[in-house]
Order: sequence, then C-alpha cells, then structure tokens
Amino acid sequence: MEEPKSSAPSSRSEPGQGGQGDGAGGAIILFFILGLAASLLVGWVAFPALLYSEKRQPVDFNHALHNEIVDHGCASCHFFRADGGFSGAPKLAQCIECHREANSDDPEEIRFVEEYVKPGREVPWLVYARQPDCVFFSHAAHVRLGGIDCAVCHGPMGESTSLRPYQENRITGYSRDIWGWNIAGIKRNSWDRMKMDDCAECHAQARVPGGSVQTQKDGCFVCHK
Amino acid sequence: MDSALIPKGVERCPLGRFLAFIAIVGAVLLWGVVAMFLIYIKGLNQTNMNNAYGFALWIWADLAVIALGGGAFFTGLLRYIFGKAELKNIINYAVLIGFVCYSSALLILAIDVGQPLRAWFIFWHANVHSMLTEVAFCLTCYFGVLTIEYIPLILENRQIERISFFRHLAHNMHGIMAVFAATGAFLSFFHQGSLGGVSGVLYGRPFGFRSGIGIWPWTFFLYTWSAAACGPCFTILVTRITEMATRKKLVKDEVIDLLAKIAGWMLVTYIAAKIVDTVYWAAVTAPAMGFTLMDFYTNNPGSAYGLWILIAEVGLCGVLPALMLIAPSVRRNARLLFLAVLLAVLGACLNRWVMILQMQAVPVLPFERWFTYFPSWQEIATTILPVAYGIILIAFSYRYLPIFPQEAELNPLPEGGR
Amino acid sequence: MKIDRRSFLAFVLGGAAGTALSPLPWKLTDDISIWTQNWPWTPVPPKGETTYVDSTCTLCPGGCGIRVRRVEDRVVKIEGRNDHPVNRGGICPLGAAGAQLLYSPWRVRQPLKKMDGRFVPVSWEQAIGEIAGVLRELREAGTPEAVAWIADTDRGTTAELCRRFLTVYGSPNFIRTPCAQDAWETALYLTQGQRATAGFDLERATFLLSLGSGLLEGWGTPPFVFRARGALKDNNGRFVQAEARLSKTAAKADQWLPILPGSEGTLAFGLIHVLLKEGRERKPFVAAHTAGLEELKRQALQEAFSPEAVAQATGLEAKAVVELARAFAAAERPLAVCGRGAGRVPGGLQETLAVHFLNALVGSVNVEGGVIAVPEPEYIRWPEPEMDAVASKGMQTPRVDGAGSERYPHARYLLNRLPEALLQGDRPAVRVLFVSGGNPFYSLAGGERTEKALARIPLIVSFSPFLDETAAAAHYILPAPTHLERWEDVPGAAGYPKPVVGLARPVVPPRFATMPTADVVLRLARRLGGPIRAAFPWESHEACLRQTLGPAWETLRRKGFAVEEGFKPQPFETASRKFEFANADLKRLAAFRPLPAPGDPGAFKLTLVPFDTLRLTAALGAPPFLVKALESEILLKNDIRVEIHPQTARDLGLADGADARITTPQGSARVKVYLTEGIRPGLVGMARGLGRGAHDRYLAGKGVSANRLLALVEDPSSGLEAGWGIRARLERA
Amino acid sequence: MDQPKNKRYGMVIDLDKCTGCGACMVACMAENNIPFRDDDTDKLLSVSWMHVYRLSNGKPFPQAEECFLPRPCQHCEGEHGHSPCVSVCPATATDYDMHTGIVSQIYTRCFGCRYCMAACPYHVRQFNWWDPVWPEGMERALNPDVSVRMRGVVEKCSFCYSRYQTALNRAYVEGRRELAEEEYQTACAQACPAGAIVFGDLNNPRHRVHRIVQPDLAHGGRPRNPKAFRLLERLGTHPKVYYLTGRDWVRRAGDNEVQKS
Amino acid sequence: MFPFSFEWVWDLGHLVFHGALWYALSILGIGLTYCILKAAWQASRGEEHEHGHH
Repeated sequence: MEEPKSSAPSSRSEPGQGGQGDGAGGAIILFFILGLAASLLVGWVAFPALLYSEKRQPVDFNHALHNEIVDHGCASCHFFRADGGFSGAPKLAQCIECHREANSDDPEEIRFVEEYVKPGREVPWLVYARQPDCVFFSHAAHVRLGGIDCAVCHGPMGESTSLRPYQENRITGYSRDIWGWNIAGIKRNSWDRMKMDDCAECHAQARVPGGSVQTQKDGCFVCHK
Repeated sequence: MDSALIPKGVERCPLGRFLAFIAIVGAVLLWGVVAMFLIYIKGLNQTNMNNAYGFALWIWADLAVIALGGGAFFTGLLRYIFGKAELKNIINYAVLIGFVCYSSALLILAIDVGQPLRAWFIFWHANVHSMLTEVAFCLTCYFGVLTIEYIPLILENRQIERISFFRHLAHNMHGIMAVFAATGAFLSFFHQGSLGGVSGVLYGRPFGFRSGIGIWPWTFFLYTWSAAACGPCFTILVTRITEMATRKKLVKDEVIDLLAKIAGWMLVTYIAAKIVDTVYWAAVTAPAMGFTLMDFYTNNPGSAYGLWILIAEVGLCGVLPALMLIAPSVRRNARLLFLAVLLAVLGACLNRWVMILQMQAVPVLPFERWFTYFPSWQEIATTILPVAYGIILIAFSYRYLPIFPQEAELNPLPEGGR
Repeated sequence: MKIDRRSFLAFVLGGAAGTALSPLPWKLTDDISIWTQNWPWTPVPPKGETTYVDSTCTLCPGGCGIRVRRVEDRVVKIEGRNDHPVNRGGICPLGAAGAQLLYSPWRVRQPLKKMDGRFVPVSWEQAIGEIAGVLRELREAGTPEAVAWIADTDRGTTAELCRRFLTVYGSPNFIRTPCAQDAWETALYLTQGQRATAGFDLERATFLLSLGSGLLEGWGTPPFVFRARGALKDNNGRFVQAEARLSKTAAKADQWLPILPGSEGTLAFGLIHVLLKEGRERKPFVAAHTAGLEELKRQALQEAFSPEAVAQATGLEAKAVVELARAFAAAERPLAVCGRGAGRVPGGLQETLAVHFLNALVGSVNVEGGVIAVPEPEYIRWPEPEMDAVASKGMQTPRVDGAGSERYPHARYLLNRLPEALLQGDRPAVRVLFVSGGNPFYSLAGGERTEKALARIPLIVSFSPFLDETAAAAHYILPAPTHLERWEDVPGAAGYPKPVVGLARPVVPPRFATMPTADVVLRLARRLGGPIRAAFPWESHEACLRQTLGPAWETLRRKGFAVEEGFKPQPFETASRKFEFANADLKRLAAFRPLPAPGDPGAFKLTLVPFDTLRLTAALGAPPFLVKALESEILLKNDIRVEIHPQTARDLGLADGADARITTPQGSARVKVYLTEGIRPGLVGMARGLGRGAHDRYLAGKGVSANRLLALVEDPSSGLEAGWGIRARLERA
Repeated sequence: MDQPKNKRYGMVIDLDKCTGCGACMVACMAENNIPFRDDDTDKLLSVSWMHVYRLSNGKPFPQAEECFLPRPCQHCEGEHGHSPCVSVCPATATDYDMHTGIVSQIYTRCFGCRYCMAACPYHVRQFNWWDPVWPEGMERALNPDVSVRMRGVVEKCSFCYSRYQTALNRAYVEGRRELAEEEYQTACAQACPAGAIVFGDLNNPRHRVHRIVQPDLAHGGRPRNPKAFRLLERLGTHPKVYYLTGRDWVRRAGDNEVQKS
Repeated sequence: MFPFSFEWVWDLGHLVFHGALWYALSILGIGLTYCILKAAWQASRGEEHEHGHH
C-alpha cells in the first residue's frame, strides 16, 4: 500500500503483454488462499458460534440416577395420557410425588425444592427435541405401534448424569438438536438430527407405506398439522 | 465526459441530457421500488387480488413480457441454428430486449409470491407435475442463457475490452454462442410452453382447460408458437421506437424486413392453429365440461369479457397483422409495418390476459357470479417498474455498448467527429 | 508485496469460494426460510393435556349440554353433548363461539364505577358498600319500591335470590326481559289454568304451522328446533311458514305463505273459522276436554274471519286459507306455533290465544306432538322470608311496569312499559335499577325516547361480564363471571317439551376479579342487615346451590343435567278441568284487533320489518366468529343492508348495494340496500343485532340497530310488547 | 408393516336439512384456528374453510326459494388422486393421501404462489392476505392440534385431520389400529344442530356416508342415490363431498351438468 | 431437485424432467467454464486474436 505508484503500472499493463511477474501471480494465489481461509473460518467456526444462543436448564437433572430408582424406566415420568397424547417433560406435580422435601443434601435438589416445589412454580424445562408448531409427531404411533425405543430419536438420554446446555437457533428459534450439533449436518447416530429428512429416512428404511400421489411417501398431514 | 466509454464511430447525446432522461425514468422506477417494498413489508394485502383472483395483473405481465421476450430465442434460433446471417445485425438488440423481459419476469415473480424468502422451495421441493415448476426451472435457466448472451456485449464496451481476459472471454463466448443459443431455444420452447400449460392443465377451469398431447395441453404449443411469432414483432417494435427516440436509423430495412416476414408467416400459422384450437375448445372441450361458449362471454358486468375480446384477439390482433406482415408492400411501408407489429404485440398480450384474468373471472360454480378485479396502485407501480428498468437498461446499453452493428455505417459521423 | 486490484479481487474470489464451501450461505438460506415459518408474531398455542368438561350453556334460555375441550387450563373448543336430551350433540353458532366470550379482551375485569362519565376501577368492597348505602337510604325514606331489577330469566337460584332480595327489601319490581313465553304462559294460564311454560313437541309433530316464528333463527332452543325440523323431514311431515319475508325458516319450509306482516293473528282466526265452519275440529277431543266452543264459534265465525276477509288481510288467496286449514286439520299430529322471529317480542296475547285455540281444536294440547304445558321447576323451596314493615308496605305498591294491575291482570312482567313509566313525574319511579342479564339499553325498541327514559334512573348497576350497551350506560358494573366460570342451575330449555334442569359449572377458574351475581346479592343482604340479612342464610351462591338442590346436587354434578324422561303433562286446572275457549278472564280481555305498524302510511310508504339471525344476538352482542360468519347480504363493510324487493327498488330508483337512508317516525339511519325476490314489495327487512354502541371492535359501530328505528307497541289485551314493524321511508343517499 | 385398509373419507350434506345457521362455520373456525379481522365482510378476502352459500331459484316473489349450501373442501380425487389443486402445486406443499382420500397441505412449505387457488373451481382455497392477529387474550382459545398459518400462504379445509390424528393416537394407546365411525368426525359434522352433515368412510359399506350416497367407486364415486349429487360433477374432479336434495332446482344450481343439459 | 430431497421419486417423470434440466444446466456450465478457462489461459499467454468477430 505504500507503493501505489509502483504497483499501478503493472496492474495497468497493456493488454496482450502477459504483464505479471511471478511475484504478482504468487500474490494473487496468496490472497486467494487468504480469502478462502478467512471465509472458511467464518463459515465453519464463527457462524455456528454466532448462530446459536446457549441456555442452561433451570435445574440440572440426573437422568441416570432417577432411572435407577424408578420402576418403569423412561415411562415412569414420560408416559402416555389417556387421550393418546404423550406427556413429555414431567409436570411439577409428578416431581412433587417424591420431592416434597429434599431427599438428599445435593445442593441442586435443595435449590429445586426451594425455587420450584415450595412456591409451586412449574419448571420451565428447555426441551431439546421440541419440534416447530407445524409438526405433528405421534409418540403413540412410533412407540406403541412401531415399537421404537426412546433412544432411537432421543439418544441415551436416560444415561446422562447432567443436562447439557440447550442451544437455540437465533434465527429460527429451534433447538439445535433439530439441525444436529454438527454444523455440516452430518450425523453418526439416528438421534443426531431431527429434521424432516431424518423422519423420511427412517420411514423409508422401515418401509412405512406412503399414501402420497406426489411422492409415494407419506401425505403432508401424516407429519404436519 | 463519458466519451471514453462510448463505442467508437457513433455519436451519443450530451451526458446531461442523458442523465436528465435517466432521472425521469428513474423516478418512475423509484415509485415502483417503493410499491415493491410496501408489498414486501406489508404483504400481498396491498394488492387488489382476492381469493377468487389469485393470479392477477402481475401474472399477466409476467406471461406477456415472456411472450414478447421470445424474440430473443427465436431470433437466436434463426441466426445461430438456421443460419440467417443477416439477423446478426439485430440479434444483439433482441438479446438485450429478451434479457430485460426475463429479468423483469423474475422480478415480478419474486414480488408476486406470498413468501418470497421461501420461493426457492419451488426448486428444492420441486413437483415435476406442476407447470409452474417447469416454468420456474426453464425460466431461470433460460435467463442464465440470456445473461450468457448479454455478457459478451458488455465485455465489448470500449474500456472493458481493453482488459485482455475479458476480451478473450467475449470472443470465446461468441465462438460457441450457437451451443448456448441451441440450449436456450430448447429451454425457451419448454418454458414458453409450460406457461401455456399453466392454465391449459386446469381441468377445474373449463375456460382455460385444453386437451392436448400427453401431459401437454394445446396451449403449451400455442404459447411457444405465439411467442416465436410475436416476440420478433416486439423486437421490431422496440427497434423502431428506439430509432424514433434516437432519431437515427439503427438497423437496415432488409434485416427488419426479413425478420418481419418470418414473424408474419409464424403468425399466419399460429393464428390458424389458434382458430382451430378455439373451435375445438368451443365445440368439444367446453361442452364436455358442461359449458357453452357463450357462458364464457355473456352476463359479465359491463361486458368487460364479452365476445369482443375473442374477436379482438384472434381477428384484429391476429389475422390482420398476420396478413399484413406477409404482404411485402405492407412491410415496406414503415407506418403499416409499425402498425402490424404493434397489433401482433397487443394480440399476444391480450391472449395472455384472457388466459389468466378471464380464466379466473368466469364463474365455474353455477350459482356464482362473475368476478371482477381492478389492480391497486401498488400492483400498477410494480408492473411499471420493470418497464422503467428496461428503458434504463436499454438506454445504458445503447449508449455504451455496440448494440447495433450497422449504426456507424447508417449514421456516418460528420468530419471532425470522434 | 503488491496489494493491488488483482490481489483484492483474488481475496474476494477466495472469500466467495470459501463461503460457498462453508455451511454459512446454505444454512442461512434454510434458516431464513424457517424463520418465515415461525414468525414470532404468529402465535403458537401451547400444547398440553386435553381434557373434556361437561357443562350447560347459559348463553340463551336453551340450556344445551356442552362439552368443553380444555388444553391444560385453556378452553379451546365448545361442542354439543351427544348425550344431552335437548341438543343431542348439536350446537348453535353462538354456543360454539363461547370461548371467545371467555377470552374477550372487552370483558369487564373488576368492578367499575362511573365517575365524571368515565369508568374507574373500584374494589368489590367499595362498590357493594356504596350501593348498599343508596339502598339503605331508599329504605329509610320509605320508598323501597323505587328499586327495580331486570333479569333475563326468572328461574333458577340466581334469579330467585334476586327476586327474594327485592321482596325482603320491599320492591315488587322484579322484571324479566320480554320473550314470546310471556304471551304463551299467559295463554296457558287463561285456557288451562296452569302456571307453566309452553313446550312444543316439535319432534313428533307431523304438520308444523309457524305463524311468523323464526324457528330456524333462534326461536326456542335452536339445536332442539333444528333437529326437530330434520325429524319432520325424515317423517315426511309438512312444515308451513307464514311470514312476510323469505326468512331462513321460510326458505326451509315445505310451503312459504308470504302473508302481510302483522296479519298472523287474523290468519289464525281465519283457520279457526274454516275449521269450525267445516266441522273439522277433532270432535272427540273437543267434546271431552274443552269448554266454551260456542263462544269461540261466536268469535271466530264472524265475517271478519271468513276466508275472503282473511285473504284480504293476509295477502293470500281465500283458497289457500281454506286449503291450509283443511291440511292442518287432516294431519295426524298438527301443531301451530307463534312468536315472531327469535321470539324476543312477546306479541299480542289474543294472537297467541288464537294459535293456541287452533291447537286445541285439533287436539294438540298436552299430547304427543302438541303444545305441552311444562310446569315451572319446583326444586327451589326456601322458607318464606320474614319481612319488616317497610318491605311489606313496599311490596303493596303497584309494580312500576303495571304488570298484575287492574288493567293488565295477567301480565307478570312488562319491561316494555317501563320507559313510559320512567318518564312520568318529576322524579323517576325507579331510583335504582339492577340489570343482570339482558341488555335493555340495546334491545328495547323506542329509540331515543327509551334511552332518555332509562337515563333518568339515578343509579344503574349492571352485572354484565362484558361492556355491553347497558353496562356502558350503568353507574356501576359489578362483573359476573362468564358462563364458563361459574356454577349455575339452568332449569328448562326454551320450548323443550319436558322438564329439564342443567348445571353449568366453572370449566376454568375465573379469569378476572368477577363475582357471581348471586354472591353480590348475598353480600348486599349482609350489608343491609336485619330481616334482609336473615332471609339469606347462605355463605355463598355455591353453598346456596348445594343446599337448594339437595340430593339432586350430586346427580347434577355428576351427570350435568336431569330430565324427566317419562314426563306426562298435568290435567287442566281450570274451574271446568277442561281447556277453556272462553271464561270470565278471557272475556275481560280486549278483543282481537290486528295492530297496525305505527306511523302515517301517507308519509311513510313502506313498512320496516325487523328479522333475527342466529349470527347476531340481542343481549350478548356477537363474538368475532359470529360477525365473521355474518352474510354479506346483511353487513357490508360497516353498513347494514336492508332487504327490499326489486320492484320497490325500481320505484325508489335504488340499485343493489346502493346507499340509502331509511326514516321511520322514530329516527333515521344510513343503510345499503340488498335486492331480493324473497321479500314482499313495499317492505324493508332489517336484521336485528347490529348498530352496537359498545362491545368489541369486531362488532361495535357496524350497521344500525333496528330497535332504534322501531317503536314500542303495546298489546291492548295484555300490555305486552307486540311491535312487529313500523312505517318507513327509504330514499337514495 | 401391515397397513390398515385405505379409507376414502367423505361427507354428505343434506341441503334440505341445512338451515344455514352457520354453526358449522363457527365450529370449524374454533377447531382450526381460523383468523378473523375487523372487517371480514368481503368474503373473497376472508379465510373460512367452511362457507355457507345462499342459493336462489331465481324466480320472482312469491315463488322465490332459497337454499343454503355449506361448502367445505371437496377433497377431489381427480384421476388417481390428481385433484385439480394437488398436481399444480410447484413445491409439493399439497398432496392427496391415498390412505385417507384427504387433500392435505403443509402450510410451512407453501410459498404463496396461489396456483392451487386458480386451479380450484370451488374456491375452497384461501390465501392469508394478512398476518393472523388475535386480540389480546383471545389467542388462549387457540387449538394446539392445528398450527396457526402465517401470512402469505394458502390454506383450506382438511376434514379436521387433526381430529383424525388425535383419534388414531388414542386408538394406538389402546392397542387398536382402526377407528370406529364416530371416533373421527369433523367439527362441522359434529356441530351441525340440524344433523345435516354426515361424515365417514366412503369405502366402508357400514358407514352412513356410504349407505346414503351408495358411491360407485369404480366410476369416481358417482352417487347411485338419485337424490345425491356433487358439485360440478362433469369436470371429473370426483369430489368426496356429496349433497342431498329433493328439490330439482337446487340440484340444478349445484351441478352444471344438469344445469346445462 | 436432488435425489436426496424428500420429494424425489425415481420415476419416469422425474428422470425426464430433471434429466433434461441437468442436461441443459451441464451444457451451460461446461460451455461457460470452457470459455472462462480458455480466456484465462489466453490472457495469461498474452495471445491475441484478430478482430472482427461481430
């Protein structure tokens, strides 16, 4: 930049004269690489970091510990209602059945009892698997009819001792678990992503007969509402 | 001031006058842009469309400009594939007009949809059975072709041409232009046709519905045909208007005459096919769906869609210009030629209006009444926007690019000029 | 190193390539489109457990069984109860839109007091205290009868508590809002000696003759009547509608008799005339169960009721009258009903009597498929309250509306006479007015004069949960909970032929600081102390309800309703133990005379006839869904459309949709016209229920109220409101 | 997986019973989160999945007659499910489901080109010209089983598919795969106080709809019941909504085939 | 548009439609790439061609 005058002639070299020395060509390649590297860094590192906001769960819940104590595994707290719906994250009323008072000197449990049980305040759990409003998902169809294990979609949640942070897409408001934690969208496990394509993939593997005349897969309303 | 940019051997008006002209047209453009943003921000409630008129002025404008932009593909086809070498003198302008038309069409489409930010779903989640999918794909691809055809023209600007790479690029692109033109003709055939299919496949709308070959209704072919016929007419029309505006002869009469002659014969065959189609539709297709021809043209408010519209489209703006254009004496008379191409252009526009607007105005349920519609100012402004944009692009192209190869020859510079 | 344009270009190109190879543009494109799918300003209803609660709808006197769908604590849908005898799964549009009333932002959220023309929030304590203070003063002044209470029902615990309160306080002025039952109840009493409401066994009738009743426009209990109409069709029964315009009811009738408006009574007498003249009455029934036929013959066989004269009066052909009478008499189970429109205007007593006589002549009284006297519920058995001298004296004063007086001995409530009574004297006869249910400031005809009269009352207390016209005009609003937030016993379903009691329950906890009207009464009584307090030994409305219902409480709570399935009507209780076509009481009534539409026919060439629609209501207004469902033939933008015949339109130079001005002796308003062949030339049809001065922004300010253009018309035989139309003028605007 | 037999859900509306009261419209609005606006009197700008038309016999007073015709989505089958609207949607946002015979739609997939609206001769498809806005508090009455549609997309009656979904869920939890007739009913059919709307599976001879119209399923479901007709039968849309009437003029008014012949 | 998108079906319609599309796109893409690469090569070699191509 200090030598604009000297650089000007070379850049303005007459057409048809070849013009560039090795240095110029090298500079071009170098700048190209610089630009490439910078944008790759932005795209692969900075962008994902900026895209998601991170929240902590209101209470750190130990699934593994609870799983040992309860009788019916996941279904002890996550069960089907008589109306066919799935209860999802338990209500405070369910927690209170065991946690009217703190059962241990675990500070997290004590805090839970103090902050939620005593004032009767529902715990605002952040649901990792929360699908958008347009999605209809029937736990009954998958679990009762399809006999699919919770872990197929939710992973080994029951073995976790602590709740990982919840990340929310700043643009879409989705939980990061929907797109998957791999920003490239690559998944290794069946539970790594929860996009429509993943539903479709599983349905294709399971040879769920589709009724659609357009796609020969499922009609819109099978998964949408 | 900008003389360095102006092609060699031609004269252009003073920069001030040029800028004043651009400013005036730019103001119109700005009006359209304001309306466009109003629509983007507030939504399509800014229009006068409604649930009975889902397609309105914009879709008509879309179909009309694409039909008129057909001059590019058809002239290209004649020039590069059929080897009508004389047409090289008008092909640049045909391409430019086509480029303006198609970019306008895409712009209008982008305004017209309810969810512009999701518009790419049409590609990603494409339903290959939909005529609109075919339109979108072919339109976008063909716009790419037109861009490829237009780029060398830009590269031939005096200043840009000085750069070796660009000069070579332009040369190479010219070299294989026939390949692009052929691809363009293929794409054009399908998207002009699929636009015709848009209303032709609607078997719930007896007014628009046509039987046909396989998945393609007759209108598919009629649209391609009419675009091939009326597109060149529009090219001639705009060339003539440009000549009037610049007060210069830009293209030699032989070239225009050749193009007009070809367009004339295209129009003759098209209108013959159109008449056959109309008769078959009126006598067979519509009655099979429980309608008589006059159901489509009577009892509408103010006779806005009376039988006159059919007569105007097929007769006044179809048969008449077709006969005029195939008559050498008419082609030689500048005024009559102008009138003939103007009528042909109006005929194409009217046809598109009928197939989109009237198609929806006709009540299908026996207990419904005619639906009428008048566009809101926002719709009108956004429809005029592309016109202003086209004028500006043409003005810049004309001023700085060697669009008319014969201009220098036809308008020799006085001694002492550049 | 040289950093020049080329380097910069290379950097940009590299950047572009790198960006394309990174997830950024692709994910961003995707995320932006997902953003459009989840726009934060598009609401997302929270999910949760779905539960159903059975209750009873109290939005109209129908008392349909409803099934309320809740998601967590939110009411999301109201459906009809399949197992409810009255509506059997059906629901009317208003009932279906009930959740919008619960969640209306135009609800009154706490007690309000009007100060300097504006409402300010006050505490319940303060509001009740201040009102009690005024009440105490009136009692101390020895004028307890200056308190009046308007309610939309006189049945059920709440209404009885209000009435009891007035009684021990010392005022006889408990007034029920007018409805067709006023005339029917009187007719049943006069002819059968029974204190009962009229039930109509529509489901089993085989020939239904409706004299102007809007059977499909809100008359009776809509889902019951609708289903009965379907049953009539399934049974190949016949349904004839006599009405001046092609109402929905007329459109669905097997035969529409486009009679001149106001001629319903004449037609009824005309039919009686033919029946008697041709000896087509059901002789066994008439002989065994009726008395006074000779007197009826004397009355009905007058020349004025000959087919020719009736044809003249009704606009029908004499032949049609005769044929109708014969078909009616020949039917297996004929039934005639009356009560114009939705039945909110009682109509003339003589007219109702004529219809009732018609039923008696064909034996359709207290039998299957006929008119059934449904006794008033008797589960409320409270001990007679002890009354002090002030109360006793107050109760001796004549009612402010004249009901029960020498002139109107059989009338129980005459709200229509209240405005005139209020205009008498320097001080209005009513000093304190309570309004629980009903919306008299809107629904009373009479225009400005009525408004002026009501406005003379120094203290008006509204119990409305919503800001309706009466609430807006009140000095205090003591908001009651809505029908989904409170306990309420609902005795009887309008027009239903069996005794039925439903229970409305709090489906959700009250949203706002509201109080059931009965609780306000209890608290007022406590404040006033003495015998008044003693007459109300209950802690709360709910406690009162439990105690009053006794063992039935649990049944009702569990099942939601109680119906007397094997109900048989009681025998006639007249002196003769027969149905009496004539007796001393009947003889004293002013003779039948068709009431003309008020106004000078010379100056007002047309006649305005109001009509009802289920998509609008008088008292409650209409929640947004109903306004949305309103036909564009009735409302266009903010303009009401009036129906006129194309011939009328031609005479006036009006095109369909044209702006016009309608003028009646009561007032004038801007309207748009709607041309239809479904109305008699010379008439102007106008929907009731628009032109609201309060309510929400979906309803307020749209159209005009027919009530403002109409006049109050008093039936000379009973004092009941009997207006059916008014002379009018329509001009191009 | 063994799949239950294909259904063909359809509706029969008895026009002689329908009183035009509008309960079906309101029940539909409440069930399906239909938005409303300050001014909804222009029915061509208003969203209402169920619309009650008012038909007139066109005769002068006093021979004038009127009839009310509720019009939900006709769920056309066309030829092999190629209903007029389904095949034209460029983004595959609407589909015909062979399992239920229901024309379904993903609102979030729709980008608002409105081609389906142009294709539908019944005007059942409606566009969200405005953002849906509920007055403060009233959004509490929204039904979570049906997603709220954003501005700029087309919507239409779904035969209350969400009720099918919930009914199936309940059946699955109870270990069943098939639904009884009364388990899945649309909101309009359930609400109709006149009992004019009957809903069920046209493929199932035990269902009332089948018994009433006796559809000729080999010929696009043409009704064999002489009192039954479909709107615009001759277009070949093969709707699954049938109308009953004993009145000739009503039949003529609803069907251009009889109208014109 | 792509075989991995949900709507893709391996049937004649898709093969013809998308086949034609991708074919056309390929021609355009290859042609354009050829022109650019050749121009870059020519420019770097300092080649010059005779004028008068239009």
